[in-house]
Parts: sequence; C-alpha cells; structure tokens
Amino acid sequence: MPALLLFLYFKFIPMFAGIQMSFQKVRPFLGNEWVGWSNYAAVLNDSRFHDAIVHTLILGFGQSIGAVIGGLVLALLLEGASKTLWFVRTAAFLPVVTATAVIGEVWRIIYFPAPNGFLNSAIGSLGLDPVRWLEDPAVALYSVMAVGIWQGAPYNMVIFLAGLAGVDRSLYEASAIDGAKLRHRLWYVTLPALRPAMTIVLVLAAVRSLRVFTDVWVLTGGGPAGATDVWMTRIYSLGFERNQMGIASAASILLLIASIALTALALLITRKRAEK
Amino acid sequence: MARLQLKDVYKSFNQTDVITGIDLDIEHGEFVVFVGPSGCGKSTLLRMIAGLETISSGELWIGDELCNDVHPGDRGIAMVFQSYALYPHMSVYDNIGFNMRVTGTPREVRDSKIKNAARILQMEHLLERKPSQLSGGQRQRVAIGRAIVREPRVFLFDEPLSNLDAALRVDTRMELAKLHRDLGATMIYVTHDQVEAMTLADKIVVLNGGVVQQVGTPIELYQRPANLFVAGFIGSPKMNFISVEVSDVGQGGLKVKSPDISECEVPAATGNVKAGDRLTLGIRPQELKLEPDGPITGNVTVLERLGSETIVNADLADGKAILAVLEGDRPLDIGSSVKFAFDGSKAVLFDGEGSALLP
Amino acid sequence: MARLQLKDVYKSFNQTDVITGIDLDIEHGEFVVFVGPSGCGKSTLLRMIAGLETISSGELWIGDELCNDVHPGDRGIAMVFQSYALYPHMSVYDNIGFNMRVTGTPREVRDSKIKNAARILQMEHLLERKPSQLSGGQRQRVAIGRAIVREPRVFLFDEPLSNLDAALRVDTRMELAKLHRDLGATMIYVTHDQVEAMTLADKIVVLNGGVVQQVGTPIELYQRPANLFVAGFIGSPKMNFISVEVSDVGQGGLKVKSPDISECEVPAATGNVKAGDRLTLGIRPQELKLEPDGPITGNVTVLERLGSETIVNADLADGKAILAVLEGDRPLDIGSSVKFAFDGSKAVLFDGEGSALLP
Amino acid sequence: QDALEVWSRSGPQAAETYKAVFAAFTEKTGIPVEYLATVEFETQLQARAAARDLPDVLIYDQASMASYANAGMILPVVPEDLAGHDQLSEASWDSVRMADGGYYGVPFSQHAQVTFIRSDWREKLGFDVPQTHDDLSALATAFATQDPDGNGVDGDTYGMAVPGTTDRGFFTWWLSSYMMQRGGSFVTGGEGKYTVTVNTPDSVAAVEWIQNLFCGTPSLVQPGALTNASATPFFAENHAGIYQTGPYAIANFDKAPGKDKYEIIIAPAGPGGKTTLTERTSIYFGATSSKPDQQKALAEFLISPEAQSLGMTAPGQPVVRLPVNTTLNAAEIYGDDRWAVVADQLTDSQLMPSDVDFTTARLDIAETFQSMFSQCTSDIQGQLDGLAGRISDELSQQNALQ
Amino acid sequence: MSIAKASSRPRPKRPQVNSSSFDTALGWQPGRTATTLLRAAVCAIILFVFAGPILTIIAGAFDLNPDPTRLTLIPRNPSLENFAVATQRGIWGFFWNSLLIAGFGLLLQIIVAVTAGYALARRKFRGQAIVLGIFLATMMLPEEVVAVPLAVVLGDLPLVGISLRGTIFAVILPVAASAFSILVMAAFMRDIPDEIVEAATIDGASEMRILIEIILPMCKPALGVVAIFGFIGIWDQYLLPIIAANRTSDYMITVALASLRADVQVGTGVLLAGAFLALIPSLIVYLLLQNSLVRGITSGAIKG
Ligand SMILES: Nc1ncnc2c1ncn2[C@@H]1O[C@H](COP(=O)(O)OP(=O)(O)OP(=O)(O)O)[C@@H](O)[C@H]1O
Ligand SMILES: Nc1ncnc2c1ncn2[C@@H]1O[C@H](COP(=O)(O)OP(=O)(O)OP(=O)(O)O)[C@@H](O)[C@H]1O
Ligand SMILES: [Mg+2]
Ligand SMILES: [Mg+2]
Repeated sequence: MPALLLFLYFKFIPMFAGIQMSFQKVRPFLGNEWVGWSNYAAVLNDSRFHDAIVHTLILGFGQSIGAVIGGLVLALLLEGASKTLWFVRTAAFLPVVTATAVIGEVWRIIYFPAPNGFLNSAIGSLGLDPVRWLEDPAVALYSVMAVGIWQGAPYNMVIFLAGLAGVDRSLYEASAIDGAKLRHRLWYVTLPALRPAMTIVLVLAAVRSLRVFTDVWVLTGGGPAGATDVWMTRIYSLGFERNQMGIASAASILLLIASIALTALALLITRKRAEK
Repeated sequence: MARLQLKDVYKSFNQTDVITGIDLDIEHGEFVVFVGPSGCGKSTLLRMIAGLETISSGELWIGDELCNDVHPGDRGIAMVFQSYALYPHMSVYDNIGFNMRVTGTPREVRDSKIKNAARILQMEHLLERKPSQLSGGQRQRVAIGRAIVREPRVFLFDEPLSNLDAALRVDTRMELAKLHRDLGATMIYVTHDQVEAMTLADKIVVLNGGVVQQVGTPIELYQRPANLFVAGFIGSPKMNFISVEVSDVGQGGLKVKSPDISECEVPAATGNVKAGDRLTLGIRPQELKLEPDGPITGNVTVLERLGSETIVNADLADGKAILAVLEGDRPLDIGSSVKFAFDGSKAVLFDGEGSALLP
Repeated sequence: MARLQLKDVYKSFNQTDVITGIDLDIEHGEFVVFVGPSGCGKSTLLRMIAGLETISSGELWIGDELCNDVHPGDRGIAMVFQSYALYPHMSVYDNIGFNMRVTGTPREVRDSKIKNAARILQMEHLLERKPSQLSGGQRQRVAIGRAIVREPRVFLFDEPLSNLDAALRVDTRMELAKLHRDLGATMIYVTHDQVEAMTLADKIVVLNGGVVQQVGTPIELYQRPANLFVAGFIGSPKMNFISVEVSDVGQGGLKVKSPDISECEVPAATGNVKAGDRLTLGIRPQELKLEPDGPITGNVTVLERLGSETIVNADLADGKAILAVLEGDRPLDIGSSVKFAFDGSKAVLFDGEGSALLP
Repeated sequence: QDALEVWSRSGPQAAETYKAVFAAFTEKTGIPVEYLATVEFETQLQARAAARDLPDVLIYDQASMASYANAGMILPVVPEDLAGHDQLSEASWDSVRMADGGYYGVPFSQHAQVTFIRSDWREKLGFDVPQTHDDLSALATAFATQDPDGNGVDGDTYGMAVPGTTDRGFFTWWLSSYMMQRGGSFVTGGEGKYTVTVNTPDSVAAVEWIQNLFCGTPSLVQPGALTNASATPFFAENHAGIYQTGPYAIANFDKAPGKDKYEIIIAPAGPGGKTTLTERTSIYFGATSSKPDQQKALAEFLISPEAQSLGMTAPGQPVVRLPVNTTLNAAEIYGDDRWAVVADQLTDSQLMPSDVDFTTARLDIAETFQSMFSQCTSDIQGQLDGLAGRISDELSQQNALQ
Repeated sequence: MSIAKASSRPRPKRPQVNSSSFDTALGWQPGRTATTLLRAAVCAIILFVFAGPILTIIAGAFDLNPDPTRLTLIPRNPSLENFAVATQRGIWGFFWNSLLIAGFGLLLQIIVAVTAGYALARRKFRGQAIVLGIFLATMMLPEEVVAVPLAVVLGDLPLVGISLRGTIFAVILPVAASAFSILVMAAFMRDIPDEIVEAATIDGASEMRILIEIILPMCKPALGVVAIFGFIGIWDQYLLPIIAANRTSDYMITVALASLRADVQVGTGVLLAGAFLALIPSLIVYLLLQNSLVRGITSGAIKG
C-alpha cells in the first residue's frame, strides 16, 4: 500500500527519531548523548509546564467544544441550496483560509486594549468598562479561546455540512409524521446521522486541542506573564529558543501520549453513540 | 370529525405533472384504498395528504381545517412509507416508540404499546435489532408497527404488505381491519394486491395518470366498471376485451357479434348507439364457462392447472387471446378447440372512448 | 453447465443461526422459486449463492466449480435486490447499463439493450431520471432491468415484483418466463406471491426457519404437501386444519371423525396409525362445497363476496374457524348454519409430528 | 558543486543587497557563491546540522555565536590570517572572541540602538529635544495626553512604542538600553566570566523606573505593547512618538510617517548615562566545509572597504549598517547625517554578553520583565531575585559565573 | 360513484419553486416571512462576525498605511502600492510555487486518502483501529519536533538513498500523507449502504471501478472536505518548504508572508496585501467545491 510507504518515510521515521531524541541530549555536531529519562524528569518537574498543562486543558477543551458547537450551529443555520446561503457560507469560511498570522494582527486590533479599541468601544456602548483583553492575565486565555473558536467553527462547519448532505431526507419526513418537533428531529435524526462528521470533528478536536499553538503564538506568544503559556509554546520555547531539543522532544512525546488517550476517548464516545 | 377532502388538487415536480386535478371526499372512519398502475401518483397523493409534498394547487381539508400548510406532525396522521424510512441508528423498539418518546408518553404505557404492536406483527424477538439486521419483510413490519402504535385520526399506508409472505399478509390484513374497526380511524391504503383492495376497502379509488378514474365500493368497481381502464385494472386475471359490432339496438340492451362470437344480447345503456357501431365487449375470465355450443370459439394455447381452478388461454380467430378461469381441474389438450358461453348480464360494453355503457 | 448445488450449507450471523443445513440441487435452466415466511432466510440464501454473504459451512457448486470463495463478479450471476440497491448518482439509463460499461460492451449494443429492457419494463420515458425521482415500482423495475440486460448464467431475483401493480406484474412475470425460455438460464426467484410461485416455477423450494421443508413442482406441493407447514403455506387462502380422531384403519385409507365432522374416509398411508390416534385433517377451502347433508357443520361469521367467488368464514362447534371458497356469488346470511362436504381424496391427513400421511 | 554556500538571515530586500555583494566577490575572485537568504534561519540550520551538511559560511546575529560555537557548528578563526584584519577595530574583534580566548567569527556590521522622535509632534506641543530621562518621560506623557496629532481625538496617541514580545527574548534588547541608562544591568563582567547584577539595588531602581513607564501614566507606552510582535507600525502610523530601535528602521520611517516628521537622537541621559545596546552581525565558518580557502577569501572580501560600502549602498536594504572597517565613514557613504548620530551612539553603546551562550538568560529576562510589567507587581525585588538565581544557574552550567 | 373526466383540465397556476421543508435539518422553508426574516438576521450576524474582520484585512491591503489600532472597512488612502511592493519582493514567484505544490500535493493526497480510506472503511482486516490510530498519531506530534528528523529523511531516503531535498517531491510527498484526509474518507465511506457496493460487485465491476464509479460519487461531500482542507493544509505548510528547499526561490507563499512580517522595511499594508493574495486560491477552491457539501445524493438508493 503506497499510503503506508509514504507514511513510513515521512511520518513514522521522523516520529521515531523524535521519540529517540526525547532520551537524548541533542547536540547534532558533538554527537547526541543518551540521558535516559532525565529529559522527562526535567519536563515533569518544571512548574511552568504544570501551569502550561492547566492552560492547555482549559484552552483546548474550551476551544474544541466551542468550535464543535459553533460549527454545528453554523452548519445547521447555513444548510441549503440558495444563492444567498452560498454567499454567507463563503463569507463565514473566510477565517479558515486566512493566514493565522494575519488573523492575529486583526484580532489584536479588535482586542486593542485602549478604551477606544474596537471591542472595548463596543462593550463601552453597553456601559461596560474597557478590558485589557490580551494584557490582563486573567482574561487573556479566554480572549485567545474566543479567537480559536472563531476560526475553528467555520472549519467544523464544512465537515458538518458534508455530514448533513448525507442525511437521508426520508427520515426527516418520517420523523415529521411521527410528530417530532425541531429539537427531536435534530437530536434523534440529524445528530445520529451526523456520526461520520462527528467522529471526524471530535477526533480532530482531540488531536488538536492539546497542541493549540498558532493562535496563542500569534496573539500573545504565551504572555502576558505566562498566562497563556500552553504545552506547545513551552515546547517551542524550549526546543527552538533555548535549543534544548531533547527536553522539547520529551515534552512532545508526553503530548503525543496524552493526545492518543484523548483521541481514544473521542472515538469511544462516537462508538458509544453509534451503539445506542 | 376526521373527514378528509381533496379539492382540485394538482402536483408537479419541476415540469412534470404528476397529479392533475383530484377531487375526493373521504368520510370519517372510512377505509379507502388507492389502486392504480405503478407511477400513477398514489404515493405522491398520500404524501401530499401527509404534508410531505407541497400541494401545487388545490385544497386539502382534514376535518374542518384547511391543511395545505399544516405541519405533518400536526395533522394527526400516521404513515407507513413504501421505502420504510426506518431510523437506521435506532433499535426496532425505539423505532416503534419514537413518536411516543417525542410526545412524552410515560415509559410503561409506551412499553406496553410497543410490546403489543410487536406481538401483533410477530416480531417480539426482533425488538433489540437494528433495521440493517432485519429481512425485508421484517423491516416492513417495523414500519407498520410504528404507525399503529400512534392511534392517529388518519392512517396512511403505502403498500404496507408487499414484502410479507401470504400467511403473514393475511394475518396483518386482518389485524389492520380489526384496528380499523376498533379505532374507527380513517384509513387510506395503497396496494397492488387485488385481494387486499377488495377485502379491506369500504371504497376503492382507481387512479391513472394522476387522475381519478372511478371511486366506488369493491363490488361496484368489479361489477360496474366506469371505463375500460377500471375494468381492465380491477379483477384478476384481467377482463377479456373483445371488439364487437352492434347488430341490433334493443330495449335496455344491445345485440352484438363479431367474427368469433355469434350474436348475443348484452344489457346496456343504449343512448347514442346504433347498429353497425364498433364497441368493446368485456367479459371476466371467471364468467366464461366451457359449453359445447357457446358463442365464443377459441383454440387452447396455454393451460395453467392450479388444482382448484384451471386457467385457459385461448386464441380467437382474429389472433386475439382470451383467458378463462374454470373451476376445478380441467385437463384440456393444448391446441384443441373449445367453446365458451357467458352470462350476458355480467358482461359490459364500452363505447369508442372507453366509457362503459352501463344499463 | 450452470447446474447449481448447495451441500449442507450453514449460515449464522454472530450467534444467530439463520440457515441450518441446506442441501439443494438445481439443474441447469431450471426455474426455482424460494418461498417461506418472512425472515426464514430466503434472502440470505440468495445472497450466499451470489457470494455476498460468506458461507459459514458447507459447499456451493456452480457448474463444476466449487464457488464458496469465488468473487461475486465472477460467478456469472445477476441479482435483483429486495432493497433495489440502485446507484443513486446515476440515471436510470446508466444504472441499467453499468455492467455493460464495466465489461466494455460497445456503445450501440449497450444502447439497444438498455432501450429494449426499458421497453419491456415500460419505462422508456424514465431513462434520464435519477432513482430518487422514481416511484417505488419504478425503482423496482430499474433493478430488474439491470439484471436482465446482463444475460448471465444464473439469475437471482429477490421479490422482484412486490411493488408492481397487478397488470404490470403479470406482464413482467410473462417477460421473465419468456426470458427464461429464451436464455435457458437458471433462475432462482424469491416471492411471496403464490400465483407467481405456481405459474413460474419448475420447482418450488419451501423454506422455514433456515431449513428446506419440501422441494417439488407446484402441483406436487399443492396436492401432496410433505407436512403441515407446507400444506399451510402453499395455497391461498390457507388450508383448513381440523383436529380429528381415527375411528378405523382401512386399506389405503383412514376413517376419521371429530365433534364437528361426522365420520368420513380419507386415503392415507396407514403405516403406524391405529384407531383412536389424534391426527390433523387438512382440507383446502376450495374443496369445501355447500351441501345440505355434508359432514361438516359451522356457523357463518364472515362473508366476503368477490363477485366470481364468495369466501365464507364459519365457526365450528369447538370454536375453531374454517374457511371455504365458494364459486360464484353466494348471498349467505351471517350467523346462519351451513354444512360443507368435501372430496376425501383431496384432503390430507397429518400425524402428530406434522408429517403428511400421503397414500 | 563548487560554489560556496552562504546563508544569511534576511528578508528578500536584504537578500538583494547580499547578492550584489557576492556578485562583486565572484567577479573579483572567480569563486561562485550559492546564497540562501532565510527568515527561518535556526530551523533550517538545525535541519542541516542534523544531516551534518552545513553551509560553508553563515552571516548571522552576533548573539548566536556562542551557542553555535559550543555546539561545534562553526570553526575558529585566526584574525591575523585574514588580510585586512587590522582595518577592524579592537572592539569589533573582541566581540567575536569566546570565553576560551578563541575567535569564532569575523565582524561584518554593527550599530547601536538610537531614539526616534516625532519632531513634528514635539514642536507642536512646544517641547525641546529631550536630553534627560525626565525630559523623555515628560515628552512621552505629553504625547500620550495632549493630542499631538491634532485630530481632536484624545487617547489615540501614545508616548513610546515598545516591542514587548518575548519571542526570541526580543524585549530584553529594548530593556537593556534603559537599564544601562538608569545605572542598572543584567550581568557584569567579561572575558567569559560574569556576575549577575539584575537584583542589585541599582538594577531594582532602574526596573522600578521602567515599570513606571508601563504601569504609571496610562498610554505612555502603547497599549498591548507586551504582546506586540512589532511596535514599528505604531510609530509609522502616527500613534506613538518615541521609539528606541535600530537604524534599520530609517528607510521605513522615511516613507511613513515621513522623513521630515521625525528625528534621530542620541539617547536622553539617565542617571547611568546614555548608553544603548550594540547590535552586531558576524561571519561564521561552517564546521563541515571543505573549502577553507574560499571561506577565508569571502571573509576577507566582506570586511574590505569595497564590500562594506557595497553592503550599505547596493540596491535593497543596508546589510552593513555601520561599517566595521574603520577606514569608512558611514554618514558620507550614505550621504545622510543621521547616520553620524548612529555612529556617535555606537561609541557609547554596549554589547550583550556574546562570549557565553546568553540565549536562555535573555529569554528568562524577557519573560520575567513582561510578567512584572503586565501584572504591575510591587514585588520587584522578589521577582528579580528569582531571575538572578535562574541566570546564575544557567551561567554556572556554562562555567561562566565569576 | 363518480367518474373522472377523461382529459385533464387546464392547470390553474404553476408554482415557481418546488422545495420542501425536508431538505434541511432545520426545515427552512422558502417564502415564509417570519422564518426568512429570522434567517436573514442570523446571516447578517454571521457575516459581521466572521467576514467583517477579514474584510478589514482586505481593506488594509488596499490602504497605503493601515492603522494598527482600529479597523476600517474602507481604505483611507486607497492605493495599490502594497501590491507593488509585494510584487517587488517576488511574491508571485512564491505564489506560483505554492500553487504548483498545492496542486500536485493535493492530487497525490486525495489518491492516498481515497485508497487508504477505502481499505480502512470497507475491507475487514485485523487491527483496523490500530492502523487508523497510528495514522492519527502522526498528527499529534508537533511538526517542529519531527521537522529535523524529517529533514534528514528528505536528505537521504533510508534504504533508497535518494536525496529529495531541493526537489519538488520533498514537499509533495510528505504532504500527501495526511491522516486527516484518510480519517474523513474512511468515516464517510463506512456509511455507504453495503447493498450498493454488492450490486456493483455482482455487476462485475472491479474493486477499483467500484471505488471510482460508485463509492466516490456517493462520498462527494467527503471528497469536498478532503479537497478543501487538503488544499488549505498544503497551502499553509510553513516548516516543510523551509527544510526541504535548497534555494530561496523554492519557498512557498507562507514563508514569503513570514518574511514580509519580519521585514521592518515594509508596513503592515504589504503584509496584508500578501495575505490577501494568499487567501484567494483557498477561497476559490472552497467556492468550487462548496456545492458538493450541500447536496444530498444518497436518497433513493435502497429501501429501509
Ligand atoms: N446482519 C444481520 N445480523 C443479524 N441477523 C440478520 C442479519 N441479516 C439478516 N438477519 C436475520 O436473518 C434472518 C433471515 O433473513 P433474510 O433476509 O434471509 O429473510 P427473508 O427470508 O429474505 O425474509 P423476507 O421475506 O422478510 O425478506 C432474519 O430473521 C433476519 O432478521
Ligand atoms: N422527485 C421527483 N421528481 C420527478 N418526478 C417524480 C419525483 N417523485 C416521483 N416522481 C414521478 O411521479 C410519478 C408518481 O410517483 P408516485 O411515487 O406517486 O407513484 P406511485 O403511484 O406511488 O407508484 P408505485 O406504485 O410504483 O409506487 C412517477 O412517475 C414518478 O416517476
Ligand atoms: Mg408508490
Ligand atoms: Mg428477504
């Protein structure tokens, strides 16, 4: 199977090299030194990693759930064949195709912390005090989360739209006759029929939630005061700014293990639903 | 209460007209059967009554309510789909109970109703299965079960028994008849099975090409078909049609003959008919008897011996075939010449447009 | 050449045994009909022959080849699915022509074959439609069309006519019979329709609960059913079963009686039977005649008047019901007492295990 | 493959200039150059290092030398072997000397951070050119509060533009100038041995003053400074009036806000003087190279007056900001007196330690300061003590603690 | 007894649209004022929330000096200068590289996803879940961590010993291996009714043919998803082209954007202009494929 070969070369071999690195002190030119578990110990004993894990979990879960629900709502609202909807769907998809770095710029403008910043004037007109969206350590994580949801929802929308296209229309008819109200129809007919889409979206969320990075990086770079520091920003900072590839790899492997666990959970959830 | 009226109803899909002007009046509690050839619009009509297809023009009244725009769930109907439309991810139990779950029926009531329906349909052992694990007939039974637990004002059945075996079909037919009696609900039923139509219907509606051909009780349709189409469609095997010429116009009857048929008299409306007109004579295969001096002469071509009856295919002189269903086992020889007689009062004459000249 | 043999074939889904040991020998060119109650395994058997279900154990031979593991596409079969299984994204034309496109049949040949199939099935005007735009019967016809253009060695039909109206069903049945004659192909056919089974089959296979009950020609099954199940399943309406007691064992026959039936003689295998044994007497409804001094006495409960015949439901003294099909229109009164006679030579006796005691 | 492979960390504009320089080199020596300009220098270098196939010559930031040298990726250089080595200043050569006394690079470009001020705003509000930190904060406060752009909207102008991102420890660069001007420092020492001084009373006082910029008058520093990747747009787009950065911004600011709207000055003096940060670019020799002669030839050419002035003037963007070759005068070559200011500032500027691997310390500093300023914590001493501990650990690991 | 008139009467009026409330999950109906209004309002909000910020990017791209503190929908100093600068920085060359790589990479990726997805969804073999799991695991390691080993692989393919570095294959082959696409294809293919595949098998179609002519048309929405996200995924590749390229001119547009961002000499406007150019192809791909996402095609295939 050619797919396997491609994966072997371009994914598995690098992956195993990565695992190998996690047990080494990486100095490409002087030769790598085998250090056993000490890289892992370094990660697990680092208090900044502990904070980062908490942030990762909050951000990852919040963002994933928000994006899944948001995507579903968008897909339901925008399903249909009319030209207007076609237009709105396209517009809603814009955040996905735009380079994240640029999105970071725009959102920093939206979040501009001065009272005359975009969002602050908006909430100001509602009589609320300005918020230092990305500067306030108490708020920054949630500001980042909002951007993540904003970008993730249209992404998931596309997958859900594809799922909705496969729903057998006669089931809607049958349920209408069965007297199902909208909510019943959504819950008992649409959602189960969205199972493939749901599997994809949930697995994707599980795979990605723990490795949120770009959003954080372009918006705050992990700041302020480490308030938005997540697993990946730590890895990045360790591996690429401090040149400690070994520790970064160890942290990555831990991330991998956690992601696998989470993915298994996501698959389990969709299986359960299927069996129900 | 649940009287159902269709007033000049039309339906078209894009450019194609499927239903072209139907008026129908169904009394509360009636059992109405729609019959008609495949593709004539039966399912479409049913789906319009259910509210699954928009009505292109015309009015649908259920009770005193104009229902054109009423939500299907609010029309008080239950429907068995020709394509079943089972919920694939739900067990049989949940499929049948879905409506009750939606309407919040208490669990025990629900359970007992589901169990009861399963018993009636002989599928108690299947309740835990998913539709994909069922045979065709079992799926159909689930679809029926889903409808009957509802106890609605109006039942719509789209060929509900087509995948069942004879015995189960008879049983289920009986159960439906019983259900009809017990609930007093209006039932509209599409079928291809003559026996079903004849035994169940208070009233049969014959459709063709999106138009109602005739509405009447089974016996009316059988004995007094309004036109050639109905005559040919109702009754099995099909009525024999023989082209004849009027030789004499009598009082309340016509004398007709043809190369194959010596002159005989048939009661008919004599209205505009005059001697020499070409008409069509319709005789049901069951009305033909072997009689050595019968007026119709033919040559046996095919013989089907079913035990209790024998079906004879015979060619007439002009090449047309005629079919006779004879009682009992009649071992005739293929190729031999036979003569048939018939009771003129049970034959029907049709004019050039195909309308029956009923006396 | 295309002889087909099943040797001790089993099939189970997970824990459920569906086919439990079937031996069957189908000659080349035979028309075999499978009948049996819903869920008895007909479709499963067909699907195993087609190669769509693995054979849990046993052997399938087509011609001289052991086919257990042969790819479905290489078995030289065509199949009409009970659930149609049309390709939803292809037009009717392409659905029918898919196989020929796969095998690289030249465009003109293909076109003419498709057109021809469409003509036979009366759907020339539908060729451009997608399956979702067809009525139920039309879909079924597409499925049939897809099979018949193939001209394979073996045809498998799973209830191919269940959604067609009577007239079209008769036509299509005739076409299938003609096809069978013309191609000389082996055909295996699942149906619930007695008439179809009786008229089409060279050989009928009666299945129940995954086991073959009897194999034989239609008339054999009708006149000499092997057991209670076959007797009850073949023939419509169902054979009447009356519990009787042997009063005397004669030469090649038994004298039986019951509270409702005065003693009468029935030809039977007298093997192990002795006076006083309890047997079941089977009489077809068509064999019962009204006769003022007939041996069976009952009370009319239901009367169905179909014009050419009248169906009488009568209760016997022990509460059991009996059904009679009488010729012609018989206006009896409901509740009145009637007496039936029957021809002993056409009745069948069954022993305690349900096996027929055929003479 | 005969060509000499040369890498630099530059965008497309700077790459144009480099290309012109290398073209001249090839013309002169006949040695072809295969040049790669990349913005993801480190990543690409790591990838090639893993494959043990490094480019022959690297032109990169001085700050990275120590870590490359420690990793064995670059080769030592003997200055005396290079023709024209004597045209480079002592200070320049010092900057490429590692703690062990060996030289690991050849200086190529240098400059000091200077202070950019919106002169039109300053004049409009009637201020003089700031000479002291007090002047500076008064001016910044005025910029922030007095509507210097005259658009009638208060609060859309800010005093200083600050690049506060911790990415690559960027913040540390900016901070170090003000720390020095306030008499504070991160570490002191040299020759490979350092003392951590970030938590001395002088440094704490300096930090308190800087913190006041962020936490005192609102909008004195542009909002969001601590997460901004780049502060440049704020100066360019009429939102901030003071910006301390390198002279590479000149070309950009000449377009917006406009050449006549801003001035470049020597840093206003704080209690510790007006020292700013020196930034340098150097030439390194890849360890796997098989072309020592060509490496040397290129280095010799790059420090020659010809290449140095080409690096300033070739179309594109100056890759030599101020020449390391002492025979050249930048202001003359550029024909722009503002470069004289930069050259002046360079004489009063200081390099961050580059003979030890200061990367980790730099990141730590940036992160700690960002954290202090975003939370406006009062426990500056405590935070700095912690930071000092971490820097000490790091330095002692490298055996660089005095 | 009533008898119909033989010929059909003339139609009173002919409706224009013919769509029912069963086409969408929420049962939107055309021409109903209340719900239409509601839907219009919802659409307006969606437009504002999702498209608004992006429109400001576009506005900024056409603005000589976009403002770093506020959003504008209309450029204050409309000009094409930014694009001129971007062109000067060679953005079109990178653009073309990206198109080339995304085009071929996507083609390959779809082929891989379809075949692997098919194997996972419709063939039964041991350890299917594990194989899928391993595929997925490749998505979980940060790219940055595998980048360096990947660079080594690219420089010297193990066992084969060819160096791909500097060739277009160095980018195309790795991006072809996308676990996400395989997951999507597998998930959707699993939902195709068996009967249809069986029918095609009996019709004598080879597996390949069934895949191409039966399964793929029925998974059109999944293909749409794979193509859209596959394209975007490749288009957004950043590290890979960096470690795979030998020359600056081989970089993709993402790298060019990053260098524009890092380039102090150009303003935000140029970056926005570059970003604007960069988003157009993805948007076009989405526009082209969008319809495959919203048309139901599976109905009418089978009963039950
Ligand atoms: N996938 C499956 N898993 C479990 N049981 C199954 C599965 N498919 C079929 N069955 C069971 O196997 C039995 C035989 O099914 P089959 O489809 O062969 O019946 P059939 O004779 O064709 O019935 P019908 O006339 O109703 O179509 C049924 O009881 C059915 O419920
Ligand atoms: N969506 C559609 N688009 C176009 N034509 C359609 C559509 N649905 C049904 N039709 C056509 O409308 C006609 C009536 O269909 P309908 O399903 O009502 O037939 P029917 O009487 O139920 O037939 P059957 O007995 O075969 O089920 C058929 O000719 C069919 O082809
Ligand atoms: Mg129908
Ligand atoms: Mg079946």
